[in-house]
Amino acid sequence: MNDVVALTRKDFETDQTVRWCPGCGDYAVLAQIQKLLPTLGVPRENFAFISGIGCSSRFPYYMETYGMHSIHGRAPAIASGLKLARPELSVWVVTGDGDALAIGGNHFIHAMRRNVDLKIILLNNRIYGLTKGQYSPTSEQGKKTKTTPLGSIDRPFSPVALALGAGASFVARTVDSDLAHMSAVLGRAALHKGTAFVEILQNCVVFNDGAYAAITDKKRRDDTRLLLEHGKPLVYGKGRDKGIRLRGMEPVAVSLGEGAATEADLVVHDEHGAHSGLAFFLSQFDTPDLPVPLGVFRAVTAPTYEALNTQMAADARAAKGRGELDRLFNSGDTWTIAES
Amino acid sequence: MNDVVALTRKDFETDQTVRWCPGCGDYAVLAQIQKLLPTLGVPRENFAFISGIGCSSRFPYYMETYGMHSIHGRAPAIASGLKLARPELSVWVVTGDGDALAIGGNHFIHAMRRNVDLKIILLNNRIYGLTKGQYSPTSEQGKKTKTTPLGSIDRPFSPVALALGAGASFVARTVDSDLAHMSAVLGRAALHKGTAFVEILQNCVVFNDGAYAAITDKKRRDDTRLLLEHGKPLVYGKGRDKGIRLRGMEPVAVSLGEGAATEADLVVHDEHGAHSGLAFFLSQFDTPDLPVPLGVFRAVTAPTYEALNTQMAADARAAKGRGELDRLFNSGDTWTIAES
Amino acid sequence: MQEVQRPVEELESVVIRFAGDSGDGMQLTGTEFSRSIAKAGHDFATHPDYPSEIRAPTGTLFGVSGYQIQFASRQVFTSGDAPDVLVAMNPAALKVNLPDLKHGGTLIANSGAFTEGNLAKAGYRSNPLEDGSLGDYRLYPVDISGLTAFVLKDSGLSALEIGRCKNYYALGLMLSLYGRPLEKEEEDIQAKFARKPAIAAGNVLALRAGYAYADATEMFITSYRVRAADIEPGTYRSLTGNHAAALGFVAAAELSGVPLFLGSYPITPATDILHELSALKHFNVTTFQAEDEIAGICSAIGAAYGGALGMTTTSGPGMALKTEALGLAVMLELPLVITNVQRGGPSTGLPTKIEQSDLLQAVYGRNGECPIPVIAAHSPADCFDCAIEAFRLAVKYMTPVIFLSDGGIGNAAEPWRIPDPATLPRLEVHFRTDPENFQAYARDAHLARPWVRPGTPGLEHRIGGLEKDFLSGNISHDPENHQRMVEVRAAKVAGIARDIPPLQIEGPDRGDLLIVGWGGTHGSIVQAREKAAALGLQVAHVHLRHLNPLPSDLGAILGRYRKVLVPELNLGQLSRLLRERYLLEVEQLNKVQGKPFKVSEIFEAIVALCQGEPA
Amino acid sequence: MQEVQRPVEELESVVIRFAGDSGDGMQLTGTEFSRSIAKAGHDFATHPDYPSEIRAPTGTLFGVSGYQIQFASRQVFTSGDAPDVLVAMNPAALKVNLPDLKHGGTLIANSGAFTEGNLAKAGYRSNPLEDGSLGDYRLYPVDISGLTAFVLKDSGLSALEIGRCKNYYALGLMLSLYGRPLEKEEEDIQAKFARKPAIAAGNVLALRAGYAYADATEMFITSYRVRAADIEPGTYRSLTGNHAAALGFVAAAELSGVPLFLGSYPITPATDILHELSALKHFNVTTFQAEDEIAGICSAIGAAYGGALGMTTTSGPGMALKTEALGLAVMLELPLVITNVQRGGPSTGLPTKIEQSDLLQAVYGRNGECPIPVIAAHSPADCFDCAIEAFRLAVKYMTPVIFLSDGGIGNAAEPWRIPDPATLPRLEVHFRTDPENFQAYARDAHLARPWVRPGTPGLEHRIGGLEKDFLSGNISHDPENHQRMVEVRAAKVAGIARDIPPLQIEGPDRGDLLIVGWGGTHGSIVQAREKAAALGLQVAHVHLRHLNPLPSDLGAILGRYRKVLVPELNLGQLSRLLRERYLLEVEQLNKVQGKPFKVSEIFEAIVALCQGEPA
Ligand SMILES: Cc1ncc(C[n+]2csc(CCOP(=O)(O)OP(=O)(O)O)c2C)c(N)n1
Ligand SMILES: Cc1ncc(C[n+]2csc(CCOP(=O)(O)OP(=O)(O)O)c2C)c(N)n1
Ligand code: SF4
Ligand code: SF4
Ligand SMILES: [Mg+2]
Ligand SMILES: [Mg+2]
Repeated sequence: MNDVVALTRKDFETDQTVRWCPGCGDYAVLAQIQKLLPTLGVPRENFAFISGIGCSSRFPYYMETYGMHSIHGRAPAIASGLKLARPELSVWVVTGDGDALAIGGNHFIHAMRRNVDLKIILLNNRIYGLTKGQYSPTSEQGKKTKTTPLGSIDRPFSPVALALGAGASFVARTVDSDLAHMSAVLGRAALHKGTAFVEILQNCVVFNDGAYAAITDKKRRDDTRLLLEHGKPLVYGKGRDKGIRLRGMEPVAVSLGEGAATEADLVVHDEHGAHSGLAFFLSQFDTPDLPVPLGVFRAVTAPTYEALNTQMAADARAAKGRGELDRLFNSGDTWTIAES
Repeated sequence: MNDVVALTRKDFETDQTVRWCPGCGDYAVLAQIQKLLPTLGVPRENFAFISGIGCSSRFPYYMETYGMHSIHGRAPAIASGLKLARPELSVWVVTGDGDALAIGGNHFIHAMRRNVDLKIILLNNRIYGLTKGQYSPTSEQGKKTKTTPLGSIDRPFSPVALALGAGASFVARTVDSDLAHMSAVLGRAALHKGTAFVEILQNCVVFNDGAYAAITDKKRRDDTRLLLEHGKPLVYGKGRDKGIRLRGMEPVAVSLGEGAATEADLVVHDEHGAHSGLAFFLSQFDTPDLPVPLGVFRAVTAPTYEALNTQMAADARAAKGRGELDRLFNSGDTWTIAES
Repeated sequence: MQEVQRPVEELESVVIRFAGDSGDGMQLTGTEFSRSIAKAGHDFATHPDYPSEIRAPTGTLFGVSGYQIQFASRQVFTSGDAPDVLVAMNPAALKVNLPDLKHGGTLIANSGAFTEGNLAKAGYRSNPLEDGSLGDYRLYPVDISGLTAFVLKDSGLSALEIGRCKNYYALGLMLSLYGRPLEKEEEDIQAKFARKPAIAAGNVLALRAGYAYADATEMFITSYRVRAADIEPGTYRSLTGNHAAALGFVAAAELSGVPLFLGSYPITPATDILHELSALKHFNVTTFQAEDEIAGICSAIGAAYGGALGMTTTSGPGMALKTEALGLAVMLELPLVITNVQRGGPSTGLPTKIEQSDLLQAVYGRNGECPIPVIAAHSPADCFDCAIEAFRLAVKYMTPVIFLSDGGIGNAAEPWRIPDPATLPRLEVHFRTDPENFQAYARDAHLARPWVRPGTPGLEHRIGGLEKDFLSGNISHDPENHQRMVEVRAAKVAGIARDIPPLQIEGPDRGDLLIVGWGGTHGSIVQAREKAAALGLQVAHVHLRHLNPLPSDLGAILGRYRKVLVPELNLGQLSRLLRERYLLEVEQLNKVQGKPFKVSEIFEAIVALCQGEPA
Repeated sequence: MQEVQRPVEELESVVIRFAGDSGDGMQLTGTEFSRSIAKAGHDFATHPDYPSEIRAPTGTLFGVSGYQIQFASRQVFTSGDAPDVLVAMNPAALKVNLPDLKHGGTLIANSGAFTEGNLAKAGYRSNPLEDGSLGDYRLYPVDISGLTAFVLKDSGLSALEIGRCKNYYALGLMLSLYGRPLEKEEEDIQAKFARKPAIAAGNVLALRAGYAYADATEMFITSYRVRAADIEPGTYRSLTGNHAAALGFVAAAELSGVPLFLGSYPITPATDILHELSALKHFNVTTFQAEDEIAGICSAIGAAYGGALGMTTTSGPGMALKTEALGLAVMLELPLVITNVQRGGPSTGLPTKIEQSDLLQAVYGRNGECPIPVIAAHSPADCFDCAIEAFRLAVKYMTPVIFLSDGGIGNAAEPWRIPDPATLPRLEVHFRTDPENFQAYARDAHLARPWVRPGTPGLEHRIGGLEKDFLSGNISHDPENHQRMVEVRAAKVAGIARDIPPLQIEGPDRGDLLIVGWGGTHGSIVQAREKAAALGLQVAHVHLRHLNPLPSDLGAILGRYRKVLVPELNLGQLSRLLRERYLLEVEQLNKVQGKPFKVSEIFEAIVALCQGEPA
């Protein structure tokens, strides 16, 4: 029944009709994850998908695994409890920019801090889709939506920067329209031991169509996005003719070639730095001045929360022996009243 | 009655007996702020102090200003509403590491993101004081407390890093035992237009005494802390004989002098960088490898949330004229039923 | 276009339901139709019913969206039970809605959409338009898709755009069927699509085509007219409950001269209030989309402390999240209005469906002895009055007030008689400025404490969530003081009973049966009662706006009837409050199906209780 | 040290209160004294009363900390009303506690602390120990500070450390006064301060000095003995309610063989449960200190979904924050225990004071029709049984269960008769593993759905907060299905009434008066009733453990008495539930002062209702 090898994408599809709008970026993510899981060598019954509320959070209904469509913003907390109770499970959180960063912001940053081994996939469409189009914490300033008819005055979060600020051990970004890139990044996340955060730039065709045109549009994208490669200098551009160098601690886009800068002058990407300064530095890049980095910003190994928890329990048993009710009840300061 | 010039520290003391433990670091902060306010040229009645719950959050009771001792973790949200409704007030939030970063984490990061003109003073004693000593999100890993008799397995937040990750426009750190430094930093925060976040390393004599010994101990501190100065290289040490230079994007502590590095090799502090990379880089420093930076990490000017809000309303009125009920009621698609 | 000459059937009232794919624009068609109908001087009530998915896949059963309207020559209280006319834009719409259509009712089906694929998606083996299975209805198959495409083939519009025009074709059919002129509708289209002239032109063509088709063809043997209702003279507009509430809140701000502050987090079906107020920044209105519901209410508390009319809007799960902050507001004794547009529960429940199951939560759902006044609106237009009433109580008694609406009222539209602002109640607000022996918790005759704006010299003071001294408001752990404060907070809210107008009794002021209702069930109860009264049954109706405290005259009224019937869209929450308060047995009529009561359901209950068959 | 020879007065029971600065270690002295007393075979009950400040400035009135203990030769139910003996370590302690001391009671005052400064801080103009104002009491001024300092002058301890020893001097006095041996106490000191031998030595010296002083001096004319109570034979230990609850939860895990998961956020007075369980990692226990109360309950829900005994602990404001997640747990139908150690409300209220005002919130405080079973403990030791009962219901009925305790029960200690684990009820837990026609919401005889552990092959399924199909658990918007689900969730909880043992009636099974109590008021009610019964009054008492649903036999019992008295530390919340359910007039006795009932308060109410003065 759980002959892992035999699993295929089909095994992860449910009988529930998918209820996203035609053309929604969520479909691509669903497809990639359904393709990825069979390759992980994990029995299907050991996967659990936990979500909050939102279009993106309907995800679990479409995965033939264990799953919970919980309440708005709380998926990381529920998933943390599940993973602590059942370390052997592969626990995934699928969330949205409102679910994870508006109402769920606190659980999000604490998950990053603790490093529970969760895969947190954020479908960032920079809008509240399910509630029909209000701006979100990732919407750009000035955005006109139903709740901001005169344009939003909020400054957006960079989900990547926030995750790094909270101490995340794995942070990556990809985009719904680049299937190859998405599956590579998701694969990396799946293999990471600890909280793996992946921001997926996702297009909401109904309420925020074209939000990512600048970096998805085939014509422009080579000049507007920076594909991160560990150990490689930060090079981009159609003819790989542009790069990023430092001025003081500030990033500057330079063109490469004769009389101009050379690759040797450029900042070299390092996913594993002792400090997360470089990753954060990258998280600040945005168009038009700088290209939008895609790929793995940071990936460092740190003990997972549930591993430390299990170890602690083991040590306690080693020290005190497996607890026994009788001894527990009779510990402390007791006295006996004899038959009289 | 509000002859501002005449105000003195005494004017800001209340008749309520201060109920912190003798020796608590909170006293020093109270004293510094009571000294600072009279110098700001703001009428006393225009100050409002909002807090959550915790020892630190008892602060407003001791300030003869308007004040609210609200509920646990929600002070930034309440203060944001107050400041939006009354932009002319000087609104301060006094909070603790549990209040701001555990239960209040979401409001904390969103305050940073929006840049409402609030002064957020976090008294970080790395413990839950009021509830008698449980570890907090800033407690070091391995800490033994009432809820972690076997040592905590949580990785701590760096409040400074978290604030930067959330996009803060002003971020600083000081310590309760250095009055001069504290008042200088608080003064800077008071003058900043926008959310000003100040982390004050505060000693809890009862439940976490000596948490900051490494950087407060007169003998050691010159070698364990780095006093940030805008435009100056990162120099520290008893004889100002140590400094920080870059290896790739990683910080390295080097000693200065003949045959060694010179100040020219060192990273130069810049509070106003276009990107917050440098400030974040600094936020990652900690003993023993690196000195703990104190002072202003970042201070950039950005329009405040309430200013944008006021402007938006003004524009709306300019465009549509001051709203009138009669016109509003009769707008849209109306029809009249005549007397029959 | 001149009016048609065809045999005309006069009707007292008609119920029409437009049903199609959520993409088909049925909500728009319905709204447009009601506006046109309203202008003919009819009273009407509507009920939109849409899926919780944004855009469910086309043609599927769960993607069906409906819009029902009842209009009549008399006052209309509900969108009606079974429709007389059903417009079905595709097989799924037919499948889902046919069961409701009146026996022998009129069925207009977009035959063009009855393709193999769509029939399959709807689970039809054969085409019902052809297999005779619809024999019981007046079936009018019209290839709306095809005909629309035909007239627009040279319009330069894309196939997709043309598809979107077909709802105007359907609208044209119906306007013709009910003899409404086209001109106004055409203007509206021009206005609505001003920025997209091509689309505008297309829609107008489709509209005319539909209208002409109905005229030209012999398909409608008769055309229907509904005599104008004799409605109170005045200027009217069509409003949903959420829109009416928004207008009421702005009115409260203008009437009190105090700025309005809304701190809110979007949630169905409450979000429209936030949408409406966000567009009114040229009034003294600030809207703040908070990071969550807790920040929503907390920012409003901060604004109220600053001297604004603080308010928050939410529903179901969002209301649950505000519980702790509600307690703080009670302790701070600041004015605050919390609007809960109820939806199906528990938990996430049925977000787009109608329910009244948050009443007990509103009255009892907090830690500690934590009294809060609760009022509820009974119709879309009533939301306007309730919004003002909520703030009247909030500022007069310095207390948070919970205003209960529901998804039905909130989204449904009815004609609103536009009031003259001068005739609206003034809201008296007095900010304390005198430092002379000021005590933050000294109380006036209504047991309200003073409202002080920070910035007022000499009145600096601190308040908080810990129990506080009866006068100064400083922290107090004194046992007797706590007892006193708990009692005075309770007494303050209980005292509001003296401030509630006498209850209006519809029907005999004593007799066999009293129906006690609250909230959105009003319309169904009124119609059911009238129907029963017409049969000579001794049945009366009181509808409660104030649920905490209960009106002081309610007890006496209850005593004057042999039986008491309490219809609610929950398991009997008002019933519990009445039993507890009056130690009185009540007959419950409960329905928890995400749908409003049918008039017939209440009528049958009345008849049964009056132990007599209709004469 | 040989026992003293002095006239001995035999007493039935004694109430002693130790009072001093929060820094003086009165809680410790009290606890130590109770342990010593317990070993003499007395029954006892204690009541710690400390300020909410961590360490208020010394000598101030709000810094006073007290610890009261009653011990007796009969069963003890409360810490007693007015103390017979008051030990006052400074003027502030005297000022705060004297009003409670029995007229003619014994007053031992640390005269050394009655300095000008301390007298001033306490607001004394003259020294009460000298101005004769204490004439009504048996006053024993002892310079505890001075004498302790004297014996320890060469101990090498600092002045501060010496000051901390004086509570042991006071303890010595009392042990001598009640003729308890010193040896065991000395061992305890050695153990407690093992790491600080100097301190240990100092405390032992102080203890002996105090003991010797009381023996040697003539100050105590007589010494008091209390005969051993005839308590059920067995091995006992002293437990607070929070500690007992923690043991009960661990027991539930062991008895069911299912791991325990506690997700919690610290809050007074519930935190001790988290503290206790955090130290039991060698059992099958995981404790998770969450970032807030919402994460606390949500992590527990996640663990329960994973197949653990999920639980969360909290109080007042924390309970409010869990409201939304409670709704989810009801929809998911997973076992979960929510412990609310109630405190003074509303809002932050009085965190360290006693109140019972969260009952209606527990029963009604959620959006939608959201039924949750509610039980309450009536004494510290009873918390052990309730913890097990809560999980018994949770796993048997697949439902969240709210367990109400309160700050009084939680912090007070009483002797607990240690049970033999073998005699405890087994908790039957069955995890579904069979894929054969599995339906996630198919129900058993108790209407419980199957509990499935993720990781079970072939049972993969999705659950969530949206309304779901009656069998499959898939999302369903079907109207009838919603009605059915709402009703079955209600029926499941209501059905628990069949699973509640018959109520125990103390006193006549019919008569003039029935007292219906719940929670921590048990002790006071029992004593008051016994007192009244002794006077021949026809008064009985039932104490409810199950508050939702109410026991099925309660209705009949209520009917057998002329009047019903409901004493509560709130404004009458159980009274409301009883009125609503049984349409029955009840007499309320309400107190909201952050303090437990005095036996006399209830006794007087009984007498008044039985319309007769004590014979
Ligand atoms: C407690 C609560 N508050 C609010 C809502 C309403 N709501 C549902 S989803 C959502 C936001 C969804 O945005 P996002 O997380 O970005 O998901 P998307 O739909 O864009 O994929 C909101 C506000 C809710 N269901 N529950
Ligand atoms: C909703 C809620 N949860 C929990 C508590 C209990 N509580 C009060 S203060 C506090 C933490 C205080 O820690 P911190 O913010 O660091 O303040 P400190 O006392 O250390 O200054 C907690 C858990 C509460 N009062 N309200
Ligand atoms: S609304 Fe946007 S995010 Fe939601 S399903 Fe439709 S396209 Fe996708
Ligand atoms: S407990 Fe710690 S933080 Fe709180 S007042 Fe005492 S010393 Fe200060
Ligand atoms: Mg989104
Ligand atoms: Mg702290």
